[in-house]
Parts: sequence; C-alpha cells; structure tokens
Amino acid sequence: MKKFLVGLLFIGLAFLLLINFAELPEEKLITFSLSDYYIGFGLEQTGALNLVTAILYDYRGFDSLGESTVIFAAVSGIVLILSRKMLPVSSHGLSFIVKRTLGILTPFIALFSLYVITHGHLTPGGGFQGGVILAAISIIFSIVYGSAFDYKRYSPELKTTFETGGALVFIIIGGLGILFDGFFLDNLDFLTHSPGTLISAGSIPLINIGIGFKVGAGLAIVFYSMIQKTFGEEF
Amino acid sequence: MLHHLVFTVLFLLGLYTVIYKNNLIKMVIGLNIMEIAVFFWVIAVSDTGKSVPIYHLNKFAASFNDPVPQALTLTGIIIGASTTALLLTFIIELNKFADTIDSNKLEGLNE
Amino acid sequence: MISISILLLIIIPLVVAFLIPLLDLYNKLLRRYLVIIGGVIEISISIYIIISYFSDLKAGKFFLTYYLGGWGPPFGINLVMDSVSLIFSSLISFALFFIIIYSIGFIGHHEGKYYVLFFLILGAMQGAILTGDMFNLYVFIELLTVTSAPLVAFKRNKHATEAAIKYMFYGVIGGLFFFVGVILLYFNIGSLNMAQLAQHFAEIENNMQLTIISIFLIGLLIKIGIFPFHFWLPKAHSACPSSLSALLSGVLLKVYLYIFIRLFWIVIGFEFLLEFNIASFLVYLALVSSLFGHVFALQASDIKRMLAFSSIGHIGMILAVFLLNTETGFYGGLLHIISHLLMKTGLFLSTGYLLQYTKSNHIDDFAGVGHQNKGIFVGFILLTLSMIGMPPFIGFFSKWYIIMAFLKIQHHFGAIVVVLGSLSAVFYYLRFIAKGYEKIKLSASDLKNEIYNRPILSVFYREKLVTTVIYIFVGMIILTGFSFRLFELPLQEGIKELINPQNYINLILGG
Amino acid sequence: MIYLEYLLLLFLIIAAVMAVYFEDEVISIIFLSVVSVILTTLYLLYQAADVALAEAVIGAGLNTAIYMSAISQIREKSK
Repeated sequence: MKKFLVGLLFIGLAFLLLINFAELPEEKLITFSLSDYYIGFGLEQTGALNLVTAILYDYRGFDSLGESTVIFAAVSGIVLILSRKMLPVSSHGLSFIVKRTLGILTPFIALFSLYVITHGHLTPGGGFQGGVILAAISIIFSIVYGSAFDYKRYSPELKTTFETGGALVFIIIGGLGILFDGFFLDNLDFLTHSPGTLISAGSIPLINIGIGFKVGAGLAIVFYSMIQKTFGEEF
Repeated sequence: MLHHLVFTVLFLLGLYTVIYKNNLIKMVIGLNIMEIAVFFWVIAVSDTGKSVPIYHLNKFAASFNDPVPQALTLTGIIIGASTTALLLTFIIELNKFADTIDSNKLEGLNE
Repeated sequence: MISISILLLIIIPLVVAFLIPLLDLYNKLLRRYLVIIGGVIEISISIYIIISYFSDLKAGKFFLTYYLGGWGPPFGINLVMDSVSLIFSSLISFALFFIIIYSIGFIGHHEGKYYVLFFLILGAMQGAILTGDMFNLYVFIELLTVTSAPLVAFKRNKHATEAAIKYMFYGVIGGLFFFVGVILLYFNIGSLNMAQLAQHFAEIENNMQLTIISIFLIGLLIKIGIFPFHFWLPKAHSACPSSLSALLSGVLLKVYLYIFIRLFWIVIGFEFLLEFNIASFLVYLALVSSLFGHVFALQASDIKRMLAFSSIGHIGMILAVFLLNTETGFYGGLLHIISHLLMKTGLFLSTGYLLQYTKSNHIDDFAGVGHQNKGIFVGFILLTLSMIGMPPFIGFFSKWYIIMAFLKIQHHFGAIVVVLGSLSAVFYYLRFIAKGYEKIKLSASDLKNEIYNRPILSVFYREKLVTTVIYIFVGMIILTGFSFRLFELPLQEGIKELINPQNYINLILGG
Repeated sequence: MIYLEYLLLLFLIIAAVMAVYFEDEVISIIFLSVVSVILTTLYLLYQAADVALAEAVIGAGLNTAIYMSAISQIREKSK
C-alpha cells in the first residue's frame, strides 16, 4: 500500500519536474535583482574579487555561520554516537616508499590548503574547500601510516580546540563588526585596501581562516571517529 | 531542456534508489544522487554563457554568470556532506546492534 | 525598529554550544553552570523584549528588525520579529529553559554533547522563527534536522538508531524539496527576501506558481508529519529520552507549523491556495491525518508512542483550523499551539519521570505506578484532562475556539473530527490512568527482579529538579486555563498580521 | 565544446545508473565518485569555479573516504 502510494507520487513528480521546471523564465521579475546588485556593487562594497566569496561571507555571512554550525552539529552528533573510551587499534600502514613520499608531499598539500583558504576572496575557493583539503591530510595520514599515527600527532583535544575555536572566531569577528560598524558580521572597513591584494576585503579572509581550521579539524574528527574500532569490546 | 531532462532522470533515479533498494548504504547513495541532481540543475540553469563571477585584476569585464545560485549551491553541497556523514554513522551503529544493513530485515524501518 | 536583542536570541545559544566542548577540556563541572547561565540569559532576553516593547504591542505596531552585516532588507539577510514570531519565540525560550532544568536532573550520560546539540537546536529554532530570508530559513531547517537526529539516537540501541535513520531520510528529502522551492522562487523573482518575494509572487505565471506551491507543500508536510508522510514521527518521537520527546513533540513541531504559516500566509499569499483549490483539499488531508493519529493512539500499547500519535492528531487539527483562514480559526489555532505546547511538554516530562519506575514503556508495566509516585501521577492526570479538554484547563478553551471556528463556517466534518478526537483521547488516556492505579502485590523476589531489570538510564541525579519542573508545567496549564485572556493582546495582533500580510511587506521594505 | 558537454551528460547518467545498479557497495561508491568528477568538469564548463572546487574536494574526496570507512566497519563486523 505504502509503496503504491509512493509510486503514484513518483509519476506525479516526474510530470511536475519535466514539464514545469522547463518553463523557467529567461528574465527575473525584479528589474534590479539580487544578482544585478551583487555584480554591480560587489567589488567596491566588499573589496573581494571573487563574487561568490563576497556573497557567502559578507552579504549572506549569516548563512555561512549557519552552515558551519551544521558541520559543528554533525561532528558533535557523530562523536556522540560513535564515542567509545577505547584507544584505536592501529593498522600498520602502507610500505616504506609510500610513507616517505607522503612525508615529502605533506607540506605541499598543507600549503595548497592554506592557499585556498587565504586566497578565498581572490581566487576560487575559501574556508570550506580549503578546510576539507586540510582534513584530507589527516585522512591520508591515517591511511598511509595507520590510524594511531594521526592520533598521537594531533590529539582529539587539539582538534576540538581548533574546531570550536574556529567557530568562535567567526562569532568574534561578527562581534567586532558591531564594535566598529554597528552591525553584526559587518565587513571591517579598516582592513579594506586596494582590491586584489592578500589583505583586502575586510573581514572575509579572517572569517575564511576561522572556518578553514574549523572545517578541517571537524572533518578530521569525523573521519577519525568513523575508522575507530568501535566494536573492539570483544577482544 | 536537456538539463531539465538530465535533472529529472537523476532525481527520479535517486528517489527510486531510496524507495526500492534495501541496502541502507545504497539508500544513502540514492539520497546523494538526488542532491547531486538538484545542484547540477541549479548550476546548469544559472549558466547564461557568461564568465566566472571572479574579477580579473587587469581587465574589468562585468558580464558575469549569476553568482547567487553558486553561493547557495555551495552551501547545499556542504550541508549535504554533513548529512551523509551523519547517516553513515547511524548505519554503522545500527549494524553493530542488528548485524545487518538490509532494510527488509529491520522491521523498524518497514512499518 | 532595529534592535540587537533579537540577534542575541540566536547568537547566545550558539556561543554556549561552541563553548561547552572548550570548557569540557578544562573542567567538566563548570558545564552545568554554563548551561544554566545560557538558559537564564535566553529567557531574560525574551522577557526584556516583552517588557520594553509592551507599549508598542499595545499600540499595535510591534515590529523589531535587525540587518545582518548592515545590508538593508532586499540585499542582505534581515531578522524580523512581529507579533506572531514574538508568541512563538518567547514560548520556545520559556519551554526550553524548563526542559534544560529538567535535563540537568534527568540525563546521566554523555551530557556534554547532549547540551551542545540541545543549545544548537534552541539557536536553530529561534533562527528559523526570526529570519526574514528564505535561504537562511532553509539553512536553519537543515540545522534542525542535523541537530535533532543524533538526539533521536541518543539511547544507543537498535530501536533508537532505526528511528534516527528513518527520521534522517525523511528530514533530508523534505529539506531537499524546500531547497528546490527556494531556488525556484529565486529563479523566477530574483530575490530571497521574504517581503520582496511576497510582493512579486502574484506576477509569476500560473503553472509555475502551482509548481512552487506543491514543492513547498511536499517539503513541509513531510516535516510537520501530516498523514501520507507521517511514518517517521511516532518512532522518532518515542525512541529518544523523554526530555527530548518533549522537545521534539512539544516544541519542534510548532516551529515547523510556524514555518508553514509564515510561508503560506505571508510569502505565498493564501489566496493562491484558494485559487488552485488546494486549501480545501489540505483541510481534509489534515483532518484525516488528525483522525488517523487518534485512532492509532487508541491501539498503541507503548505510552510514548501513544503520546506521539496524539501529537499527530493535534497537529493535524491545528493545521486544519488554520487553513480555514478565518479570524476565529486563527485565534483557536494559535491558542491551541500554546496550550498543546504546554500540555505535551508537561506530559512527556511527567511520563519520563514515571517511566523511571517501570521496566519498559509498555502499558502492562505501568501497573501500580500511581501508588508509587502520588504527586507526579496526579499531575499526569491533570495534564491528560487538559489534553482531553476538561473545562478549567487551557486545553478546554483552545479546543472550544477550534470547534467554534469549524461551526462558524458550517464545516461540520471538522467539528466532528475534533469531538471524536477528544472522545478517543478519553479512552486512550483512561487506559493508562486505570492501569496506573491498579493494585499490585510484589513479593520480595519480584521487587528485586524489577530493580535489576531497570534500564541504565533510570538513575536520577537531582530528583527535586525533575519534579519541580513537572509541577511548574501542571501549574501553568491550570493558571493559563483561568487566565487565557492574558494571551489576548499578542494573539489579536498576530491575527491582524496574518489577515493583512501587506502590512509586513510595507514594514520591511519601507513602502 | 557543446559535444563535450553532451558526452559528459551522457557519462553522468551512465555513471549514476551504474552506481545504483551494482549490488556491491564498493563499486557503487567508486561510480559515485566518478559522478562527482564528471560533475566537477561540468561545473567548470558552466563557469562555476567555486562550486567545482567544492564538488571535487567534497564529492570525490571526502565523501568517498567516509563511505569507504563506513563500509570497512560494516564488513569487519559481519566477518
């Protein structure tokens, strides 16, 4: 019965999606729409070359706060569900050659992630993407060196500190906005120099750095919790 | 029209997987495909043949694609990744208690 | 009027949630104080808003707003608080404050993450209610799903994890539909601000209007748990600890109802639901859902499942009475939202207390509970009486106005469903009350057996706190029953806003 | 260029169908990451560089790792 109803819904949905979605209008109804405003004034108002970043961290910065809170909530939930008071059972990792190669490569991966994070307002990228690359280092470490290696190097306490610290940095920068310009998450105007330089675009790079470390640490915690031998109780 | 067709096919494929597959991990994959379909559609429709919404320093061309859907999709992708991670965590936990990830054998998911 | 206090309603819970893990690294005992301080700050901001803007409310021009990042309404995100949001927001601060106090006595393990997720839910609820931006609303809806799902699985057994998976699947699909709706609105109109969308929605072509409405309807009906999409609700609301059931069933469903009201009365005008004949269909759908909820509650032998099914019944009733789109309907619906919030939260909290003295949630184990905990069981009975709709309590008055609203426009089916629901409620609550007063004789070995069979959770840390909170809720339903006219002023202002959405648009866009 | 887009769209659908079709979860996930890679290219074609970077990093990188760890946990348990 349930599956039959769902099937009916299915056909209706196919009809809806195919027939009606194709009728999207070419022009938006509002003559001066959101995108016109952002494209027209984005550079001079925020100082960011990358308009997507300008929207994400300045015009709609509150969305990004909510978004990073979603990641924070997911991490908290995963740790809540999978937490066991057990040391991880480590695999031995891959061969010597792979370990050495990774050792040489790691600084470059870290550098690339830092580049993506700090140049969010100039080039494609930003805190979220760079943060995921940062987390990838942790993931590769636990694959290549075995899961205990990462645990010894970067303890869960350190990761937690980075994660919550990053989120708090976001809120503190927002609070600075109240202090200097009168509104929460206001772009800090005194940091805006000529567009195109690294330190421009007001608070956007700072927020990017906060989010980058937060996302990196958070996703590392997620991966680490998921590879933990959570059913080690038997042995 | 082609984009709408691809979107519809992918979305319904994902929905089909969520509803008719029994393997829980396959169901999560179906959910992912649904999300992918929506995000693909948003980006494909918002592309009007203009350039990436990033200024070059020396040439100030101002005919950009609409940056707003891109920002919204970015948010959506990240939220989708966190929900996927959470769902997989629940499945690991369920497998620990029930020793199966077949939704047919879990009467709690089928009533 | 620009006021930072409505921003603080969202930010304070988030800050508390971010601080808890940091504080845990140093000292775990400080956490409890931080949690209480956070709750106190939250509720005092709510009280501050009510007191300092009371004259505005009386004059009928209560309206607070905040521009995030300093960008004005059409281009940035703005927070809005009007009379309807004032009712919901202060109710949530109030209810969650007491649930926090209850949790301190009730939850025994994994407290740190529990409070993190709890405060994130509080922040997300306030955000979903106060935001004036469509996409921001989507982000907060997803945040609500992501934070409440791990709490559904909090008990960490097979049952709870299954419930969480089911909840998550429905929640993510509902959220995805909501996302598509928001994007469609943006592609058609070119804005994300609710007021601007409301202004221009009438200019979209008819087919597209219908598409947008149906996409949003699928998304929101899944979230509210109306009949064809209600499968996740009873499991999810009964699998978690009682304090969380109270949160999900008593408070979270109202947030989704608020989003429904905000969307279909202000952003998408109600006249479009009438134009496409969706409104009358939805009334019947909601009433059928209500009937289903009550019927399933009759055959449920698990007390928390029974309460969850009863929630489906009540929520369907509220939705139906709102969809009548009359002044009496709004009054009855808003009043019943208040009363159902108080009653269902109180019921789940008292059930949580009573269930500590039973082996399981099953009705057979409920025998003799009334003798063991006399005071709380009397409170439980008073709450159920209010749920049924007995005169001196608030439940009677709200149900009275709902029936009046149905009768006023000659909608007899609705009135019959409400009465039938109350009648079946008499039966399904009476079963448990009668069982609770059953005399049982326990031998010494039986007693020992029962103590050893108790679940691990049944350790009370501070029993006094738990009972005090329950008594407060019982007191609230009696007090508000005698003086439900206290809500008259905000309710009337809220009704004015729902009837005249143009007012909201003018206030935000300054036209 | 337009043929490249058609080809990619075709491969996108084929990869998605494959991800659903195979019973083995590992193969499904590999095809899912293939979908993500194709999607990244498409996003670049559609002039959405930020989304392409996010899709490459999250869809092809992080999601695959998380799926794999989940499956290894589940297989280890049932062994």
